[in-house]
Amino acid sequence: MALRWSRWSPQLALVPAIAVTLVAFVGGIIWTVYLSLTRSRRIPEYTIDWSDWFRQYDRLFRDDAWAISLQNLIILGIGSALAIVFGFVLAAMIDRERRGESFFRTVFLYPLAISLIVTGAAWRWIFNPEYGVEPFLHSLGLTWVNASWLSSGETAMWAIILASVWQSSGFYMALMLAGLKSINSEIWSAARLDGVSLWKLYTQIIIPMMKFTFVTCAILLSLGVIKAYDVVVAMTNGGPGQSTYVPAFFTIQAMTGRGNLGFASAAAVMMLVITAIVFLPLVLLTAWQQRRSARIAK
Amino acid sequence: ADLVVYHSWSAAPEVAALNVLKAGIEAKGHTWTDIAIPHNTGSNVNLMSLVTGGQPPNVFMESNPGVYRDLAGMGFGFPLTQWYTDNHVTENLPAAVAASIAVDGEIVKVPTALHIDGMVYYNKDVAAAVGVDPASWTSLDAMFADFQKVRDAGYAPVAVGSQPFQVGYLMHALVAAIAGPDIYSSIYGGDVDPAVFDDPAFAKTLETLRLFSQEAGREAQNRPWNETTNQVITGKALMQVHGDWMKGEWLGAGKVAGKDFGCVEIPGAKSVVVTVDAWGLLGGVSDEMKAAELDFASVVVDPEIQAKFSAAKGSTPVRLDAPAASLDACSTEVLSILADPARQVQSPNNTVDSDWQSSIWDVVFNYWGDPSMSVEDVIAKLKDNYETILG
Amino acid sequence: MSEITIAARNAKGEVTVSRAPYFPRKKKTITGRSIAVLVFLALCALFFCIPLYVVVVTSFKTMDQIREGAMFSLPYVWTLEAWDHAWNSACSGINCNGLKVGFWSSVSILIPSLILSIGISMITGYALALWNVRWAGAFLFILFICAFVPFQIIMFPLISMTAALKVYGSIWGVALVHAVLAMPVLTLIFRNYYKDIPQEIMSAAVMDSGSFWRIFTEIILPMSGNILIVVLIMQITSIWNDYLIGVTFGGPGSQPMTVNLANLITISTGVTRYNDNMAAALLTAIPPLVIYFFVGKLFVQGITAGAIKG
Amino acid sequence: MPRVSFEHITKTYGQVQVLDDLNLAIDDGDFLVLLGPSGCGKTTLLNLLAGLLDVTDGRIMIGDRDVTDVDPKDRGLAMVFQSYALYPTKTVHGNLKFGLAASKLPREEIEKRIAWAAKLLQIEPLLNRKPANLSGGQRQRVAIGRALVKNVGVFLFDEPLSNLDAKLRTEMRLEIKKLHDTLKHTIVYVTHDQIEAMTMATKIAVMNGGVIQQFGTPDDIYERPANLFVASFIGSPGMNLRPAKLAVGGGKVEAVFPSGVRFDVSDYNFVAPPKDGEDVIAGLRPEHFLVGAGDGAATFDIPVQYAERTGPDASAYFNFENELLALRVDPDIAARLKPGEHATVRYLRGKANLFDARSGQRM
Amino acid sequence: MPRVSFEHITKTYGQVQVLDDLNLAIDDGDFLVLLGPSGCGKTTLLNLLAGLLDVTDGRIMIGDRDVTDVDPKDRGLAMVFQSYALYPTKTVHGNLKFGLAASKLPREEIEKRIAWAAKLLQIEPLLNRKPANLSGGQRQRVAIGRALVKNVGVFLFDEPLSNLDAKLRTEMRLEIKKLHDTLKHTIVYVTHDQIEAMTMATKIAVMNGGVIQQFGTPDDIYERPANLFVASFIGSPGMNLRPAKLAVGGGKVEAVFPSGVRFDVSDYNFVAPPKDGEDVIAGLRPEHFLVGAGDGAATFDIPVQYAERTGPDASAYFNFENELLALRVDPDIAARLKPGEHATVRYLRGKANLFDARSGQRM
Ligand SMILES: Nc1ncnc2c1ncn2[C@@H]1O[C@H](COP(=O)(O)OP(=O)(O)OP(=O)(O)O)[C@@H](O)[C@H]1O
Ligand SMILES: Nc1ncnc2c1ncn2[C@@H]1O[C@H](COP(=O)(O)OP(=O)(O)OP(=O)(O)O)[C@@H](O)[C@H]1O
Ligand SMILES: [Mg+2]
Ligand SMILES: [Mg+2]
Repeated sequence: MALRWSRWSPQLALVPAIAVTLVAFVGGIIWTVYLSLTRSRRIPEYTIDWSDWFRQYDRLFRDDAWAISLQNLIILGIGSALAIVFGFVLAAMIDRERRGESFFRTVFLYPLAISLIVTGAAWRWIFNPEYGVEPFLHSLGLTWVNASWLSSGETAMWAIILASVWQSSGFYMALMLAGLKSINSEIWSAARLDGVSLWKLYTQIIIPMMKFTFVTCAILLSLGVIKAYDVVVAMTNGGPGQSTYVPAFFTIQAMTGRGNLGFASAAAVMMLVITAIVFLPLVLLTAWQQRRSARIAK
Repeated sequence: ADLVVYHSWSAAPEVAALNVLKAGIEAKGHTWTDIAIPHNTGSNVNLMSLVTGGQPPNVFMESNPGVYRDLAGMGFGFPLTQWYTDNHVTENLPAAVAASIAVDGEIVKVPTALHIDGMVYYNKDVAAAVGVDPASWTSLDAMFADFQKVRDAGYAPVAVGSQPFQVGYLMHALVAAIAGPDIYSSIYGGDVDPAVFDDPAFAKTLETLRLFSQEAGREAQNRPWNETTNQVITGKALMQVHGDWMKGEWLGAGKVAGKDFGCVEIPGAKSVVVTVDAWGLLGGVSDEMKAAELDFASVVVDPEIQAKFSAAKGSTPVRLDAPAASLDACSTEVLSILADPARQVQSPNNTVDSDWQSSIWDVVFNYWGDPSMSVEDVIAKLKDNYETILG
Repeated sequence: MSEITIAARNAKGEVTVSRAPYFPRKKKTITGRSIAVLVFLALCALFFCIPLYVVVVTSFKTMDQIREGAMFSLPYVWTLEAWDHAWNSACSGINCNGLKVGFWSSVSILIPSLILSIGISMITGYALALWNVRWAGAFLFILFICAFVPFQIIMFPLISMTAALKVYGSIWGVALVHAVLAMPVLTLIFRNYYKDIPQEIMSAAVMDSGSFWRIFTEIILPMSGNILIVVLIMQITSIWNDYLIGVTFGGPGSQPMTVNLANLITISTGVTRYNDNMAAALLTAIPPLVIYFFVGKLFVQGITAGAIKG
Repeated sequence: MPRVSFEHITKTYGQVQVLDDLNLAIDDGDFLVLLGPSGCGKTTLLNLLAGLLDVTDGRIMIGDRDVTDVDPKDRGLAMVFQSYALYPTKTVHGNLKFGLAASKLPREEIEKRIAWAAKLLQIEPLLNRKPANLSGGQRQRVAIGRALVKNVGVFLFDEPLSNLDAKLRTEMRLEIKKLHDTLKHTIVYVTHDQIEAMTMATKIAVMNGGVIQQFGTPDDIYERPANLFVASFIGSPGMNLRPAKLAVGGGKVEAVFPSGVRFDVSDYNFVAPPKDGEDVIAGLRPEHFLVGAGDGAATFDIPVQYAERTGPDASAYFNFENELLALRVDPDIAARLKPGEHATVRYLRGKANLFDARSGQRM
Repeated sequence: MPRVSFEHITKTYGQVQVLDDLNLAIDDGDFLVLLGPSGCGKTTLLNLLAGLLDVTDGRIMIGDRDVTDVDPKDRGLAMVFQSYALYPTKTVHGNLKFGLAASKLPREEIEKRIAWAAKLLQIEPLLNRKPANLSGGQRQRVAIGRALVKNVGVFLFDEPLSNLDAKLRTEMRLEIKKLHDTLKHTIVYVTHDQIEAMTMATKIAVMNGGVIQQFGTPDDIYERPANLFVASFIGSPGMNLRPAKLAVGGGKVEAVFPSGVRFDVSDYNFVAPPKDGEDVIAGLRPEHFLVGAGDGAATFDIPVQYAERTGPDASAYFNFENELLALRVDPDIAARLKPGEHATVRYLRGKANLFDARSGQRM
């Protein structure tokens, strides 16, 4: 209901947020887009060579590491989606079996509290071929196991995915738990009475009912994936070779390693473009769904 | 005055060396505020963001000439040529040092430590046990020829760490050693000439690098250089080829140069790469602060302090007139190598565009980690990068 | 009337006494499916604990034992040396005063950052959700987009902006950047939460008082318990664990503990002193961990209460 | 205590027109009930009066004051909401006090008023509890108390009882009515429950589709519905509405049903003289039927469909012209009515309602 | 269609005992309504029967089968839930079909049953809609349909109408009743609405605090409540309950109220012979009073408090021994009752209820 109590205070209260949005975000983005057209190195230069304004992007598109970054972004996205699946499975089990709920919840959530800079050390060590799980497993006689994932470009991404799934599953579990708890308990009763198998119940009823939660999770997840930086620094620092570059890492690397602000800006702008491509459909989907559910509520 | 000192050192020998300087500064009545940002977390951008953010440090460790140019452009330049002449420092610097502290003909840096980027440090106990003498190697071929013996005795011949920075340094040291100073300068000098990539000597360098890479096992992935060094120190490996700052690690482990470990240049090297760690001073500040910054400079280049500093850090003094008594076997070796100005080339950090340098690192590191990549691929890639970055 | 109910209840009481169970049943014990589920959950929990276990165990070991490999083994001797060293004498740059220095600067960054980031977002969310403001829809949409903007894209402009505001390199600079970066997401979260406050309560409050701030402090703020817990936990962990913003925007003396930790872990002398590193890592992680263990329940409750929605 | 009037009020939400040129005046001390089906605009009208919504067009007066653009808190009225809208984090005392937040009264005066209201509503022992710890009825009283302490002349209630169970609802209904009798405030009360409307109101405004269908006393509304909407909306079971044709002649006016049954409406109070052959709708209340032969406006001999007992009463459904005809009967009689059997029923004289078949207006 | 019986059922949640040694048997084709206040254990009892909860002690039989440990889906019953619990992701057709998921019926049989139920419930045009796009009444029908297709003998309903508005509720009530009349299933129906209970049930079990207070036909329950709880729970306005003392003598039995009014209960059907001086509670239904003098069990001359009209009826409240006495009166009479004035009312013979003041049981 649109109410009439509009006065100055609420408008004034929005000023800081609007200022931040316009200056820091909108202004910042415009600035970065501008920089991406210049030849800025360590410090910004504000002249644009219009005859060759596309040079940073041109270079970016021909850069192998960028191509790898994009490829890894997709791999990471698909891999991290496991966190949602895993989170759902955990939530479903906790929800069904109430015993030990708070214990499991705490255990599954704690990785969220710790920076990967910290646990990255442990993970690196776990994957270390001299000290890690591999020698441990080999000593148990499982000599065929290869658990030194960080040592090779083919498997390093797996390790990164594992670490990020480990870190974020708990959060998705919490969201899923919330979603599950909001399902009318009578639906479970009805299904029991109907003798519906658990598999059918989950796949045909519960999961479709939670599609809103899943979309939320998917948005948060892709956000995390696109912004992924810490996990790469902590696990591999981009290596072996450049096999675990991701766009965020690439961008920072372009700024710090290469000392090339213009190039880094171009990469950052491309990240924004990717974000837009990934999210616009999701945003529209959510908006549409919300409108629809609002209509149904009426 | 309170000097804000920005650096990227935090290893024990490094910190010990900084403390030598700090004592000197404090003796002059100044205080030292420390900002330490570790290597490879983007130190120079962080320096630039401090500058952009309006909180520039007074003294900063930086070699990259581009940074000095940027700073001068922003009004923070601090020309020192006159001061060096007035204080009679210039005449006591080795040629390589003198060359590296000037940017566009003007001295702007304060040299603090001298290193050779590609030195062979070997464990004398292991050498004795295996029965090889690195000092006798006259060529890389001779060196590789001995490796089998080392392996047979159950040691790793050479310790390597698969990190972009270690591989990048090894690469340019090898270019200087195998391809020689001219080709080196055409790649890592101020003016890059892509034509030299086609020189067979460059291809030879890459092939040699491949030989080194074959010594890297899976566990070498991401192994920090100090751990690499440690493999030699603890006698797991015979030797390491790296910047001679690894001497700091040896000293830190209580070992003595010439007795526990030996050092030689890369066998048959045509030239060596000289790294000069240097400080920059911030211009555009109050006169009082300028005086304090110059006090810092005078402490750094003071011969006595240089000697103590080098002993702590494991480097070689940047002055020829540092007290000789303080030099250990390896520093002596370094100074003797540096006696011939024609065999010295400057570290890329002093000369080359960081974008270009890091693109070389990327290519070389990929080559290192990917056995299927051929020498031709590397050359093509480098040429391509040249087009993009400098072309 | 009350007498009457009591009488009825008495009557029922008498019936109860004189009865014996006719069809007693065995107490049901745990079912097979429950066991399977619990076993699975326990295995997952085990997996989740591995890294923490490794870190904890290692931090109590001596270097000698660490060199043997066997990272899952328990320490032969439990020693606090590494903890002591990490806390009191680990070096970050030239200062060898341990992590305790960074700890306090982290705390002093955390508090203003929390206040600023939560304060702005909360009030913005409140105004957007419950008051009639112009262009609210458009602004929300922009915020939504901003929530997706990667930090990297505005990092450099932010440096210049904080410099222009003369807060670069200070605690306030770091706090401001945290507030700016968190604002879009937090605002959306608060707004969604406040949207569910019954319209009638706002109507009543507007008729009773009409003051934006008064309604906020007296009515809305006390009703924000759930969401505040969730947001506080999210923000504490993300601010505490932040490295990039601290290292970029913190000047001398206002760099958080994570920078010390990175100094310690990235470069260390000779052999990597895993025990020191792990102890330092744990020390850094303790505050958020403690918070999770103690109020993690409230966190889930808050989420369940609808604190976070799409 | 002032008179409240709506003058030519129009309200649109975006494209949707919810109220259209509505006029309504409430006298001082009146208990006006706005009654109507869901979505007819009752809440909208109330919110316009409270100032929580802006009118699109028109003017709202309270006493002599044009309050159309006055801030809600300055209109001098108090409101009780459907869900009570108590501030959940404040104690009862705090809730009452916040109601006076904007008044800048001295402390003692505030406390005095709270004490007075608490006493009046018998919530003194609850003053330190939070709303969550109160029963539905207690919450209701606190909500009323919050309005009372404001000491204003006009009270608004938006379906305040619809969340309560039947028993409590009856009790609270009585309490509100007693309160009105004691304090004589002007009250505007929204509900869609006709029992509430009938029992409490001094005036009822029946609304439908944003238009006031009838405005009058409860008896007016029940006995003389102004049109078919009001006729069918009020009463449960509802009025039986059946098409018929007027037959005027022989000093008699009769309504003739399609089946031929003749219904004597000679004593009906026609607004305009009845015309022979006119199409009408006859409205017959279930409770005005009697079972058995005797004097009446009409006599029907029709089959029983079924009867149901609802406690003190029973309803019987007959088949008349292939539709159900609802009657209210005595439970004892209901028990005797067997589905399928015919029974004779008659309708009381003077109780019929007649509506114009085309306009739907009362004749 | 089988008989259902609960034998010595006990149910505890953790420490809380909700049902205690409950016995109840429902005949084939009965429409049993479980009626009671909120929290009395109605849903618990229904869930025990459905197998959604495990009994703590006792036995449940359906027909000759002990189903105490049988899986819900194998008990041969179907349930309609309060919130309908339709599967929101399936169409109406899908919902009906999913209910048969476990039954392994051939496809044609399933479709045949769906078609039959859809036709019966008139939801054929809705088969392809999702529940979200249905109105409350339509959802209700689909929920019933889902139960119908299962073709079982026993139907359970858990407050299926409590989410609907009053009008729809009346309609649905009739539909369910018609369905029962047609199909003659055994139905167990939970509600706390007494009108629902009275109109639909063939048998009512009134529960309170986990104990069955009375089990009987609607008439039994209404006319002859077994104890004070039932007496006060059923009826609106509720039965007037007043303490009195029995006076036996002179061939007459009288209940004497504290104020001295004597109430003749000679014709009362005592279970045990009445004793002189015994303390009793007299239960007087509001509708069994008549205004005016005449023959009756007792005559009161008492002051009017107020009267309210609820549409077809009116209630009048008198002051009798300092408490309100509720009467149901004709609206016309109510209009003549002026607050404060005295009026004479009498109570019909043979309609009083007497309860033992100590045990609360019917005498
Ligand atoms: N913010 C809005 N935007 C558009 N239409 C609205 C809005 N608020 C109400 N309406 C519409 O206005 C009409 C009247 O709404 P109102 O709330 O006044 O009804 P009501 O009589 O109070 O109904 P109820 O008995 O259900 O409370 C309804 O059709 C409703 O859908
Ligand atoms: N899972 C449970 N744990 C503990 N107590 C419970 C549980 N479920 C119900 N109860 C308690 O058992 C009693 C009976 O509950 P039940 O749901 O059967 O009541 P009901 O008669 O259906 O009430 P309503 O009319 O409100 O639906 C209540 O006091 C309730 O608080
Ligand atoms: Mg309304
Ligand atoms: Mg229930």
